[in-house]
Amino acid sequence: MEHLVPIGLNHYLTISAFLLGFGLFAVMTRKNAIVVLMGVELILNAANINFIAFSKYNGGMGGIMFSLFVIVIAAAEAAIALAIVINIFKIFKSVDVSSIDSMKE
Amino acid sequence: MMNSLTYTVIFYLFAAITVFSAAFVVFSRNVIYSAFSLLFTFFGVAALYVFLSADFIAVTQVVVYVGGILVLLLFGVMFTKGIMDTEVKSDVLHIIPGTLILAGIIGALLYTFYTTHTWKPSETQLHGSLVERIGFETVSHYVLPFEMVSILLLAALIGAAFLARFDKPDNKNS
Amino acid sequence: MLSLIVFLPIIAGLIILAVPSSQKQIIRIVSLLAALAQGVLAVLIWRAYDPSLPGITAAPGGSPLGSFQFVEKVPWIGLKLGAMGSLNIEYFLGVDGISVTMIILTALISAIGVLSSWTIQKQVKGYFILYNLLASAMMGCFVALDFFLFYVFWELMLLPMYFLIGIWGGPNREYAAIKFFLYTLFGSVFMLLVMIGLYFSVIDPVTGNHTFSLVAMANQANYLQDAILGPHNVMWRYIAFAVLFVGFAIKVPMFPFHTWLPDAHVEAPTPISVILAGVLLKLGTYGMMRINFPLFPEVFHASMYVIGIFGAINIIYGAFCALAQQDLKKMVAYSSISHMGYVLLGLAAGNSEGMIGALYQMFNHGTITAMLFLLVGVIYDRAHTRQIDKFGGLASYMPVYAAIVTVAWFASLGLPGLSGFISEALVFVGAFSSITTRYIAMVSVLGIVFGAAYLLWSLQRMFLGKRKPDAAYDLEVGADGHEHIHFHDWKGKIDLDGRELTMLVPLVVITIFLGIYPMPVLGMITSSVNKLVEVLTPLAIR
Amino acid sequence: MHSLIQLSIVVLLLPLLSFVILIFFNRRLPRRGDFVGVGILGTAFALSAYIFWTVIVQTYDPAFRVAWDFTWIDLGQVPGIGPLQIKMGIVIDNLTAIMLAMVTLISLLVHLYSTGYMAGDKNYGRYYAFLGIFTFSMLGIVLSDNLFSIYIFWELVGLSSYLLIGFFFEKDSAADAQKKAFLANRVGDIGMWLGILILYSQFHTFSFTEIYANLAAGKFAMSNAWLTAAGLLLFMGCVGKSAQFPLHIWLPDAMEGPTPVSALIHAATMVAAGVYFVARIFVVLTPDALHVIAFIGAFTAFMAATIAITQNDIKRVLAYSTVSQLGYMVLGLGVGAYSAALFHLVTHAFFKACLFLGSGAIIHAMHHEQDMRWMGGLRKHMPWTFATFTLATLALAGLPLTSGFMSKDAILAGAIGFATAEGGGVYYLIPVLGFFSAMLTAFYMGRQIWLVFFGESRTHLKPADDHHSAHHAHSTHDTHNDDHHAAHEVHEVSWNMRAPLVILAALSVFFVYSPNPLDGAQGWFMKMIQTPPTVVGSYQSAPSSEKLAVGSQQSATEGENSALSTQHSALSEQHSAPEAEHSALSTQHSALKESTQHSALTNERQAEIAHASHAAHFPAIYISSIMVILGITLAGIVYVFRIIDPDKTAEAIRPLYLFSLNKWYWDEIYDATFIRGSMLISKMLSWFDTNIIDGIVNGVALIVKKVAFANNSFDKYVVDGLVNFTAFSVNTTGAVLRKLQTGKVQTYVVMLLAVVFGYFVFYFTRLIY
Repeated sequence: MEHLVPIGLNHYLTISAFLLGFGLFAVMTRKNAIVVLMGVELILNAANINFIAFSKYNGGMGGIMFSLFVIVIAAAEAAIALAIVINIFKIFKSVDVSSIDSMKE
Repeated sequence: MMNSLTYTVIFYLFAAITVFSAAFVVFSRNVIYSAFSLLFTFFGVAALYVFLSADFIAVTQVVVYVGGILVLLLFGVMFTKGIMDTEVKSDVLHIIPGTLILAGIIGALLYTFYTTHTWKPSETQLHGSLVERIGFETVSHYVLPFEMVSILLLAALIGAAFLARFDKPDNKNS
Repeated sequence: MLSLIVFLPIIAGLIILAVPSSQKQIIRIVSLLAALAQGVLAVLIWRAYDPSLPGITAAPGGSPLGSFQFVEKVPWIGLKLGAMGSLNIEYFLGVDGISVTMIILTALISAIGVLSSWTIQKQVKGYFILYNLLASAMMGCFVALDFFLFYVFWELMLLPMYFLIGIWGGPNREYAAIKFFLYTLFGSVFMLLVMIGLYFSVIDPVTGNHTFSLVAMANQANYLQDAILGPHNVMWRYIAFAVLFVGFAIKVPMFPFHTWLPDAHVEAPTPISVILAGVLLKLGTYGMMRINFPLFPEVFHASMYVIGIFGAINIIYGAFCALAQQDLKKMVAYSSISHMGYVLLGLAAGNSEGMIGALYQMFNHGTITAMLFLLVGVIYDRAHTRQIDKFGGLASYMPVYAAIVTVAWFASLGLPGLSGFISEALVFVGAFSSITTRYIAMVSVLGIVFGAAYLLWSLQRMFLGKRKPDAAYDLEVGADGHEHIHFHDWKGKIDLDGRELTMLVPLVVITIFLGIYPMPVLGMITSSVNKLVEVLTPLAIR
Repeated sequence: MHSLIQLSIVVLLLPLLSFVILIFFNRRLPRRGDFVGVGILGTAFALSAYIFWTVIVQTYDPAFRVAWDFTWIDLGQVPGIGPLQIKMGIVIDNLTAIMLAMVTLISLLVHLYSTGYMAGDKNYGRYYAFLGIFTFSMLGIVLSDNLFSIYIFWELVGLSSYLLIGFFFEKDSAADAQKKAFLANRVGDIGMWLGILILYSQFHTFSFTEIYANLAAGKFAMSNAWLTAAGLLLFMGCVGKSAQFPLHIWLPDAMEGPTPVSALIHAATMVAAGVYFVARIFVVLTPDALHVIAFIGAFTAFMAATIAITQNDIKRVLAYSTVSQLGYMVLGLGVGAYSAALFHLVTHAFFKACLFLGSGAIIHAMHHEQDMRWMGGLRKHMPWTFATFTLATLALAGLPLTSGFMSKDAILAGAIGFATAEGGGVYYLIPVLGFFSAMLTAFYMGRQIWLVFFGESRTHLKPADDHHSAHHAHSTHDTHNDDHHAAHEVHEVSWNMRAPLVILAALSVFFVYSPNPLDGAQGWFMKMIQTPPTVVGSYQSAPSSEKLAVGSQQSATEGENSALSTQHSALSEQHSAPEAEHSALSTQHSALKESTQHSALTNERQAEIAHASHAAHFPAIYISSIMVILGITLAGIVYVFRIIDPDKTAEAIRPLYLFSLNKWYWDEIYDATFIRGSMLISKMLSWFDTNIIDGIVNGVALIVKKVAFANNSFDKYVVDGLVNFTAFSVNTTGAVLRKLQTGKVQTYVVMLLAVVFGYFVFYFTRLIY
């Protein structure tokens, strides 16, 4: 197992890159608003991983604290976003994001 | 302290859980599956936090995400459609540009990370439990953001409750 | 006091704005009351005015305000312009002998104009609002002592005049109105440039800022040495004088710029003609006396000859053109040009007799020409034509009208005993006494003969002899066996009615009284004009 | 204020009062208010007579003079001059007193006469009003003490003349005549005005006294030519008003006015005002100016006389006779016979007024028939008129024992003396023309008397249509005319028309003026009115001391007596030694006389002329008597004895006859030159104004408009095209890009990320290369 690289910063960054990529993909491609929200959560988690990883290897508390706040805001965001999604559903009878295009032109 | 091999294996395990469950969240056509898959992702991430000495954050992650947000999302799914409704299966669009960008972004980021040789880990890395330090920081250095975030959260929750309210007789006529 | 007399008509205009347009009589009465109140104020000013104070103070060390009376001076617009300094505009009113004469004239003519407007039937409300605006602007021009304020009033005058001619005028009114408007605007644009140049050349001795105050500008000590219009910049001073002069000359109107006048008069309704000839033309020469000459005394002194020649051309050319006219109103319009030539000639003389004569001629021309236009309006109302050849023998049928016409015509041709004579005589006395304009005066005297010629000829053709075959009226034998005159669709009195007499008799009385005893007017203006002449005379000659 | 001044002010203002009352209230007064006019004039005459009595009879002093003035216009503290006032004032001297009495008397008589002549006219009241304002203005001229007020009243008499000539304004000929009169006078007036201006511009005063004092002191800064010009220009006023050549044309036409008006204005007073004015300014006239004046007078006298012999209208003959006699007066002034000229003025005023009023009586009696060819035989019907008319005719012709003889003779003597003193040659033309005119005068007056009063009535000879039309012309104002009894009911006029004739005729007899019927110089008139020494010519004066100049100026302005007067008289006697009598004449001790030595040469000239005139007195009497008798004889030969048939003679010298009958064609010449010329110029200038000046203005407007249109096209196709192109391209781009705006958030995210990815690519490409 000596050939294994010791777990370092790049591993965490790689994971976060994948999470970000998947999150973005979800936001871009999925029609269901709920799934889009899930993608957003993924992106936030990717960011959090980066914060904490850098904080760990840097030795400061900034990243930790920041991620804490990010989690709080993510909670708030989720609550608001869901409320909006429910409102959208009430108005358009659908949560299909692609069909909600009344701002076109 | 466990030995490095075990440590490494456990890390890869959790990393794989996180990445693959995230992939499943995205690629699954069924929203319910996605939601449950997301559960695994959150857990995986929480485990990674533990590896990063951020035990308090990991706990918070589990409590907030899994206990709060994910449940919220599931409620959202259920409020909008029936669980097993076929329409719940979400369609995709922009599949080709989405895939290209997915690959491109991930590739570009990884390329950047691995071609960057200037990561120099600090001599004083964080070790052990940070709960005490977080408490300290929260009420000293970060007291103002903390208070603001709590107010924000309160406001957001009230706002969300207001927005999501059913049956607004005042607005019906307008 | 001065603010009140200036803004009284505007207040009346605002009141009229609130009156429904169907209440024509109320609108007219409000206007008349405003005009009469203005007249009362003018008389009060005249009585309270101290004729011994000259007005302009040119001598260094004099009061920086000059000895103007009824002065009102408050800062009006003060703009900070960064590197350009600041823009200091004042609301600065005051009168001296020159303007107090014109105030009285303006108040008089405005009141008579309102009476004359009684017959206007078309859009009465709009008419009187514009009329009152015009009256305010004219009055403001005569009392403003800040160049910027003067300019504002000057331009303000243009707008109502344009509409009054363009809406209530004769068949070709749009053309005349546009011509009037463009011509005058052309002049005032240059005035604006000179005004700005002057602003940056003059320093208020009290505050040390640039100023628009005409009193400060009239004192050559207040000019910055190296400014654009400072004493060293001779060429620019000449150009500025010429440009300003043209601006005012258009209003006079002076010879090559006079063609708007006959058109405007022919098209304008009677009261507007009265205002135009009675007051507006005076603004040109008033501007010269108030602004053009005292601000550039040395240029004035160098160009007296040229001004005199233009004056002479105006006199003789106007008289000849009047001789050829078939339209009575056009003839009177050209006679105005001729008479304003006397004013120019008197100004060009540059001495006290000439300048006093010029100013007095301005006043007299105001009253006499107003009378002439009113009389033209009287016959036009009845016969609907002004062609001189369409009348004849009117003296037998309209004796009162004929009598007043005779007085007015003779006043216009300068008969002694009527006011026009004294001013013309003083102008000639001045012009002849000045070596510069002596020969010009000798030529201009011919204007007296030709003036008599066209006036007497028109008098003969219209009033003497018998009815012409193609006359604009019929004769019918009345119950008493005498012949009476009959105009086609005219229901009113054949001879002058009460309203027309009310307009005309005061003017006749003024004309005769001032012809016999001119001192009530001359007494007010002498000290101011003497001071002006002193300012205008270069030190070397003084 | 002297009591005479107060009286004269009252006299001056009374006629004005009459005017004001009558012009406003004539229709409300009984008899249209004619009694107001007559009564007021009567009062004025009584006061004038009192003044005359006081000045001429009681005082009997050639140097009598009282003056008074007041500030009329105060021009304040004029820069360069100091306080400047224009004053008005009154001066009373002998001349004024005589003129005052003469004007008010004739005016009164005319007022009285008009109650008969004008009775029944529809504008009867207005007529008296106009007479009032005329009398007022005329008195104003007489009383003025300065040039400015003379000019004012000068124009006012012009106005009243205008109003009265055109009294029957419904006739076109009257309307034409009044305009012509006013304009001709105006031409003269502008000359006069320029003359006044020349003097004013030097001294800044209008007062006679001050101007003369300044002139005498040599303060006239301009050249001598200007002074001559000033004199001639002032004389132009006289040319206009006194109908001298070349402005004489208006006077005959002025006979369109009512005949009493012709008597008052156009024979006796107003036209004489010109002569009076020249007499007032006599002292400023240079010898050159006087020569011109003399020649103009002589030529006018001759020309008018030649015209008068062929005229048929009774009033026109008298009008040309007036012009001729005025020519005599002007001639008299020109040759320096100052008092003779003024004497003639007064005598002429009376007998010519008598003649006009007489002709008025005839016209009235003949029911407005004015053509002498259709008169005749009136002697029997109108004895009073005949007697007075004949007496006045004799005075006009200048037969001995009449006033006209004395005055005309004095002028002619002066003319001979002048010619002698100037050294003969061309100057003899003046007395020759004078004498010839005297003969012509006798001839045409003889003709007139004969045609009107002798022989048989020729009314029936008149062509019917002519008769009718002439009659019709007057029907508008004559209410009691009647066609039927025009011929045979001619009778004497009533007393109110007869009395003036008698009074005036009485005043045409010699003893009123002089005890010696042959020599007017012995009469009171010539004693009271004496030639004032001229004040011009100081430029020629011998180098006299400054002190004298200053002293003379002071004394001149102060008044009569002067400490220097003895010295002066000594000096003056020195240079006018040859004839003591005439030196006394030329060095009168009025205010101006102190300056004699400054105008030494001119006064010497005056003295010389006076001396020569005195010597020529008896030759003049003989020659003129001979000429007059010749003229009367000729008239007798032609018209009484019919030895020469006038018609055949006229045929024989037809061009000359026509030349005279058509008044030397002056009207036609003026019409062709000045009037048509003016009209042509005015038409041209009017055309110029509408087409060139206004054309330029409109052209500029048109050019601006064209430019505007061109600019508009540019704007439309280029500038606006650019704008539109921009808009178009934006539109197109927008249409393309609009497709991108799907409204789908995810599409935007895709794009966003594509760009981010693009940036990555770009960044790394940069990094690699």
